[in-house]
Amino acid sequence: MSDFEPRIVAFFCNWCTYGAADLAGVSRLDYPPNFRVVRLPCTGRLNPKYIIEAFKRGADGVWVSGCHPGDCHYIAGNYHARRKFVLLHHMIEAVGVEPGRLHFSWISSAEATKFQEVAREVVEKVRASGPNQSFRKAELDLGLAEVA
Amino acid sequence: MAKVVGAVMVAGGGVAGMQAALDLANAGYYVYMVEKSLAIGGRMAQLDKTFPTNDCSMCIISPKLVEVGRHINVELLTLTDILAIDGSEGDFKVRVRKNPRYIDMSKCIACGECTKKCPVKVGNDYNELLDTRKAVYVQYAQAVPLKYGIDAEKCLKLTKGRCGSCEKLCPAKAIDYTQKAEEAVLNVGSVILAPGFTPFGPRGLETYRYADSPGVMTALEFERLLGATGPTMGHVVRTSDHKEPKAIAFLQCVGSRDVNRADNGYCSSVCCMYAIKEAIIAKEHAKYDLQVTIFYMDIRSFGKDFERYYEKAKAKGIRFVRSRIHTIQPLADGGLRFHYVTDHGRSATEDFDMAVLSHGLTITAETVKMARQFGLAMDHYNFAKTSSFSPVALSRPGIYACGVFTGPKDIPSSVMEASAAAAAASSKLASARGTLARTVTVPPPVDITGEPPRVGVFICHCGINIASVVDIDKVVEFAKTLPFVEYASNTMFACSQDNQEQMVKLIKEYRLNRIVVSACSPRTHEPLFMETLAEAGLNKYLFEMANIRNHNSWVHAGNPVEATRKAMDMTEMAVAKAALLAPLTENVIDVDPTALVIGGGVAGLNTALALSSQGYKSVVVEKEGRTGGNANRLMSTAKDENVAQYLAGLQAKVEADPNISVVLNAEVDQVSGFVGNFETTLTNGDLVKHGVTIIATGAKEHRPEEYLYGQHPRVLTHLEMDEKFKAGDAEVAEAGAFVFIQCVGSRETGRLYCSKVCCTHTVHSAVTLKKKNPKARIFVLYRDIRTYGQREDIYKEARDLGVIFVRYEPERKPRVSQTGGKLAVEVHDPVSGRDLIINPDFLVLASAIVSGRENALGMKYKVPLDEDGWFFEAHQKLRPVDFATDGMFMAGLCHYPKPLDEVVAQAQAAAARAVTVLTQPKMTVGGIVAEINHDKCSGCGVCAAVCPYSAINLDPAKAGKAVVNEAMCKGCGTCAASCRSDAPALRGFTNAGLFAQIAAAL
Amino acid sequence: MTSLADLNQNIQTAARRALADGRAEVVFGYRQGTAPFTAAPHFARTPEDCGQFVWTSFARVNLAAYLPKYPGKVALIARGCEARSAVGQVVESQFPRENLYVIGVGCQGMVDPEAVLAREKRPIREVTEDLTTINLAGDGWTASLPKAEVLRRNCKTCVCRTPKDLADEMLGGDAPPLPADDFADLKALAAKPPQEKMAYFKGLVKDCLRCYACRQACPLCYCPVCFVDETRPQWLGKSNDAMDTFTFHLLRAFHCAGRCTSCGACEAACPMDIKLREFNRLLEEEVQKDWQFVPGASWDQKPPLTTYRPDDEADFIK
Amino acid sequence: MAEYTVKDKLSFLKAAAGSGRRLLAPSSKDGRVRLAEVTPDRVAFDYLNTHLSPKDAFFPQTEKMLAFHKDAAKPGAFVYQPLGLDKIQPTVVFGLRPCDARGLAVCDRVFQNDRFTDPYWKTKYEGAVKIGLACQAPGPNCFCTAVGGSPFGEDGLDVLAFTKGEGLGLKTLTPAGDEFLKGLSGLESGGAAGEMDGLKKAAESRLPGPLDLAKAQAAPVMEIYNQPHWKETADRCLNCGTCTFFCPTCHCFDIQDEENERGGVRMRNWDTCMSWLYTIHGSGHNPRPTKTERVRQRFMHKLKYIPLKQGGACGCVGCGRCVQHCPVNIDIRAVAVDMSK
Repeated sequence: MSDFEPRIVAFFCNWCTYGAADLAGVSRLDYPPNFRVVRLPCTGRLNPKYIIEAFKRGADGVWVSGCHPGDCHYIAGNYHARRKFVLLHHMIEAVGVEPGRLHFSWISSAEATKFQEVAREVVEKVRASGPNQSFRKAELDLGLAEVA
Repeated sequence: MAKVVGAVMVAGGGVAGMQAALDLANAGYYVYMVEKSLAIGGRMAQLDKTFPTNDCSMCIISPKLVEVGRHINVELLTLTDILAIDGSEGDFKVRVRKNPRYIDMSKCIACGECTKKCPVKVGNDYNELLDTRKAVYVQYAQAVPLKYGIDAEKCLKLTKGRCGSCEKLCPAKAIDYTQKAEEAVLNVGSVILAPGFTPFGPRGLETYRYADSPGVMTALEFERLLGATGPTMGHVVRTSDHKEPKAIAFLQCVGSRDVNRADNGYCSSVCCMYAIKEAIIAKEHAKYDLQVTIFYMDIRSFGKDFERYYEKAKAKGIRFVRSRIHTIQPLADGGLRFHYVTDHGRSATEDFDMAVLSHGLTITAETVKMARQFGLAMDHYNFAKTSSFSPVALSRPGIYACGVFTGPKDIPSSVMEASAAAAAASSKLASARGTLARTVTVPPPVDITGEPPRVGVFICHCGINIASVVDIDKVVEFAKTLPFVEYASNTMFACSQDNQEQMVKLIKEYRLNRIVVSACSPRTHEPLFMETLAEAGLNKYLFEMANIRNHNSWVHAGNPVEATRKAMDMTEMAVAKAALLAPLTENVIDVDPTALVIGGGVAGLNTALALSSQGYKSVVVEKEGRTGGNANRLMSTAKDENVAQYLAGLQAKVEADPNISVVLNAEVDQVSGFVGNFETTLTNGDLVKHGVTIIATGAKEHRPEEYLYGQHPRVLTHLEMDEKFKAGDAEVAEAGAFVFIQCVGSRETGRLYCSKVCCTHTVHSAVTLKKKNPKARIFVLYRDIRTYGQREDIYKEARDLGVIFVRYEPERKPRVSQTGGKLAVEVHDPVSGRDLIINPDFLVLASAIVSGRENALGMKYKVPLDEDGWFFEAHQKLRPVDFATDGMFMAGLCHYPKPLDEVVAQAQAAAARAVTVLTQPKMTVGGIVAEINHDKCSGCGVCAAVCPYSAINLDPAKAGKAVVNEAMCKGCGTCAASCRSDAPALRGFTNAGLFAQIAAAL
Repeated sequence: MTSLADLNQNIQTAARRALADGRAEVVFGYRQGTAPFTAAPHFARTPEDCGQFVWTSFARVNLAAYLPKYPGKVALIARGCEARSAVGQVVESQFPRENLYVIGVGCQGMVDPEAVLAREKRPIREVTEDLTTINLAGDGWTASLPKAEVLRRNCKTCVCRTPKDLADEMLGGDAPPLPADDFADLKALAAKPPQEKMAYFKGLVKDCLRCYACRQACPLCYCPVCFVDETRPQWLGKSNDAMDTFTFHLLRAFHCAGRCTSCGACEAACPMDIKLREFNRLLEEEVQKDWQFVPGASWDQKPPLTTYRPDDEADFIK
Repeated sequence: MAEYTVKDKLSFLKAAAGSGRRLLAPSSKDGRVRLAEVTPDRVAFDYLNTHLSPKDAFFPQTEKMLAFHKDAAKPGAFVYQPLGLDKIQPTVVFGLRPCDARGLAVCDRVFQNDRFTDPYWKTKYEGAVKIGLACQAPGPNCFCTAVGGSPFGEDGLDVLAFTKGEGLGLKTLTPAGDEFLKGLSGLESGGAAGEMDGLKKAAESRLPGPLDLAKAQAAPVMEIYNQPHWKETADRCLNCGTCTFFCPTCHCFDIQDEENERGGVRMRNWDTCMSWLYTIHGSGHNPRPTKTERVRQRFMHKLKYIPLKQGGACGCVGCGRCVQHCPVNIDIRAVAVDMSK
């Protein structure tokens, strides 16, 4: 497991966390390269099914991050998102997805260091959870082995 | 006026200046925004959080910075000084000097390579000198314009002819040591000055030991310490020894309310609140139980939601001590020993690890010099002089002001004034509106219906910023293998002018219909590329970016293999989404150039007049039989200006104005429509068609239920007392003793807010009475005196005149009784510890201002009220007159209690904001907005319920299914994420596109 | 109430009255089924039709599921759960309150056929009931069971056995209240290692046929197009793949969160007897804990995912 | 054809299992009886019928038909490869109830006929020896006799067995049945047919008489199609599709591809005419837009179209599963009565 490099899908809102990631770049704050960012206008746009889809497709972890409550560029998008996150987070862990796989954070566009810290923490926690084997769809069997 | 120029100069790029510039530019005027420093943003860019919402300051101004930076009708002149203002209103000639930046702005890509080898370290003023920057630097990370500059005084090359390392390192060849200052003349119709403030420097106040004790810092320094981009990244430590403090003390009124040591008699208005904010944030940042004490004279939490914030701070364990510290004694361990006298007159000693000086706001010497030179009248504190009735007009016609220049104030007040200044500054320029403003024309986009995606991919080297880490060729080759990619290539600087031209050519040559650029951040560069697409005849929304610089090469420099792989993935994700992008249409809707103003008080009338000066008609609906509202009952302003005369003049102007029709004895009955096209039926049956709505329904004076009010004829409210004054009441003139009780109905359970005006009203009345009858004995029973800003002067005057102020605790309110018609007021004086009994001839109750609770009106226009019944603005800091719903604005007391000058300012501000809508004969709507697929919609209403902009309705004509009003949708996508059946789709961020990105990410 | 016959009589009378008064053009209730353990939803439009109404413990659906977009005025002979679900339909604009007349009936709970079959192994040819017992008959034998012993699981923790607060008219006596679901089993499960939890929940749905009877029976699932039937993009496979099946159940439960009235129609309709409500209960517990919300408790409530409080707690968010 | 008796069920099953064929038989798991590959000792006898119909043994809920992947040699091209057909093993199915066997025969005429042949079905169905187990104690929801069947029916079976004390009576019905039993040891010839007749009569007497479908079957399609009762039935139908999933003659499927970046798999999954999605066209038009059309389709198919297409064979075999499982008690017998009114 030591050479296991987790694959993580991150969903960031455009106005805060995406900006924090931009700023982390400007400030050259390095962090592990294990996640790929899907940019959303707002965490309010995050349909819970995207999180499940990422896991289904084999993501080892998912990270969702947006504006702090009260800072939403769209007034209340993240408040509505937060309610969804509460349920989804609870459900995902209750059905036995390891607690280290799904992460949420509020990171403002000024918090580049927080971004770096959370990025590192997310990657390490997902790494510690190991490869996602149980909460994903099995690889399609294309019968390729038989051809070869 | 002979000549009218349709341009305005706004001096000062802080939040006030920016707001004024945007309002003017959006109203059809050309704006020169003149900023002395490298970048706009001003003081607000330095703040970590803002009170009372604890919003991240940078997060909320950042969009404003970008908007100013990109606005086609705002010309940003940074590093520019104003030398002279000649001419007169309508036709000023402003002479300016543009100082050299030594960096070619058109070439700088803000990669920061130049700073790497710069040997010069300079105190970083952005961080209040708590750390250092280089001689070549960017003012702050999110600066606009995001261009580096060279500090000419510190640069070795410019001062000594040595070094030159930045020129060697710059990949864009942007360094130019030969730049010279240039003078220019700007021809403008009016001028808005927003020079801002400098915080009071406490070095001279030996008591506080700021100069020699590292544990003592100013509040702005502390703010930077709290900032995520500050010297310690938000970690609260004593800078001298990096120890985490156990106990911090805030000292209020440093350089404010102090004529003995600082010569600043005024209250700086914001320090109580920012101290509370910093105290709360410091406690949040500390991972331990940080003890915070605030030493204060009066807590002045007079703004909207401030009182709750104060109470919240108390609940969080922040200690408030009413005392002014007389001595601070540094201790050997770096700590500080405070000596002070308690509220009860006892001496006390207490140790702290750090002290934060809540220093006031002052006008810089430079501003003073400028004001004198431009012939502007100033008050004795060097604030620019204004009248309560035209609060943003300065003494020289055609020159206006906003922000702290006219007096200490917080951000929302500054923003409000900025919009007011925009309205006032353009009031004489209406005839030239649109004459200098520019518009963009792009070729009509080609129709790509039915064409399979043909994606063009451009991978940017960004000089060496990306290419030194990412194997660009490999990414290009990989991109070529991706589905639908017809063309892929690399480019040295994707954003450079020549590459833009090249892209246009390639789009046409390869008939590309989707473009992906893998380069830097879409937050900064997407608009640029979208314009390029438009120039190439492609719908600008057929564009996607992969941020392989900020999110990749800059943060994975040590891991080129993974960085290259990540760049490939990111490009694949962008291509996957791009292939599914559809051209988005923007539609135009007509705007009815009429305003409906609800409420005919001072706010409503001023809004209507300001709109009229811009040539727009308004209908003012007043439910009473006369206009004027509460002002009908007021005597005079704090500046002793006669309200009745003013009101009569105002009413006459409105009467004479052909653009304004006033409908009396009527209210709003039914409402339909939305921004640009409202239809409102009044209770008198009139149908008003209007493009914008301004709610100015005012507020009411609370009817007290205590202190024998209503039971004794000489227990009066402020307004009742004013009426007696106005009538020249003989009993008042003869009376020998008055008691004023403050906070009657305010700042208590159920009405947990300060009514803002009552303290000033009381001291003003007291002064008036004392002046008329110096022998009159006047007692003011108060909790905190809140004569903010320059109003502090009349508080001092009242005390000088012998008015006696007795503080009471809310737990021990004064008791009022009568014996045979004689009033007796009994109050406990906490200072002397004794009970006083006063027999006044009149008892005046500083009764709260209460909301009219216009819930029904709010429902009709789909705008919210807060829990105290005040209309709820779109954003407490930056959009204080706007509702979240487009085309809806507010002014006056319906927003929150405020004095007349602020009412007038807000009214003018509402007009300025409204003009930004009315000025557009057609409004562009659409783009990234939601749309509803009616085959999937069940009409359950979840989308409508979650929409923050009330942009979704369930339409009975469509079987109760949801419809999106494109004019109101802002594209957040909360509807799309909340619908169980995916009926709403957010254009540009569709499920298909996002699923494709997720798939490509893995 | 002395007998089931009386109750049936009262239901029929109330139904006729609702039609006669013009409060309803149709009355929703149940009539006797054609096979053991069955009951048929019955929609009466005439006084004669009303004569077939009975009280049954074998209702497998929730009559509120028929309300969305149903034309005309409806009287609903409603158990507590059905009344609560009707509230949900009204709150979610699926049916206008003014067209709805709720005839509430105190309910002792529905009978779980599986529970009966677990107790009585002999082939059962006929099932009848009275107020508190069910009577079984087979080849040459008869037996009785108290209903309370063979209740459906959701009925054992019903919080609205007597829908007095929601009904426009009440029939039958009050059914004694029961202790609410304490989620003790879920709490115990939550303490288990992730693998065990996953095995439990995946095990629940291993036999799922993806027939979606649960969805069809659910009064909340009125979407014109369900997410599993999405085609653009079709992100959920249609096969019996375990993760696709699991995803269906997770998301369906998510969509019911803060709306589910625990009527149990999903489980009753499931031909594979899957304990579907385990998924719903996970979120029901959370909705109660975090937002103190009880779906269908009042006509003007806002479902928790349509609103928020600025100080909503979410400690897990960094 | 031949008749046999065996004294001991288990030894018969052991012999069958040792025949080189895979043994599929009813067995109990989690309290439910299902047709599954089992060891002889786990075969159940005390069941009314399997919970699900046996069709999934020949027509599974999900059938992977073929795979395709990118051709490494030729960009843009794909290589196709059939999946599974070669893995199908010869099978002996024991314990089919006569109603279900008759249902499989209905399906067989759909999957193999003069117009086309489905290789997946054909290989499995024809590769299986189907041994029925007669119903000596029919259940409360059974009505095979009402639709032309019998608890001792022989349609679709190679062998019919009945319980005879601890043993079985067996009657071969096809050459395949003959051949299979011939190869087994421990069978005694004769001793079944006579007893069977008596048992058959006794069992049939406990079942309902025939439904009068004559009028419905004689009437023109459109007359039945336009009958008013459809809407009434559909009113309470939830379109849950349970009836179709449990029906031994329902055979509709949906072909889907699942893909990844390398290739994909084509599979067919059970589908249901109760679903709105089932008939939706690419254009968005849906010829069966409401429940009424869908409910009508199902019953017309069972009771009118199948008889028309399959020479009078009823599309309902009276297994009673839909009656038992329908959550709203839509009883096909009642619908049949409505259609014949």
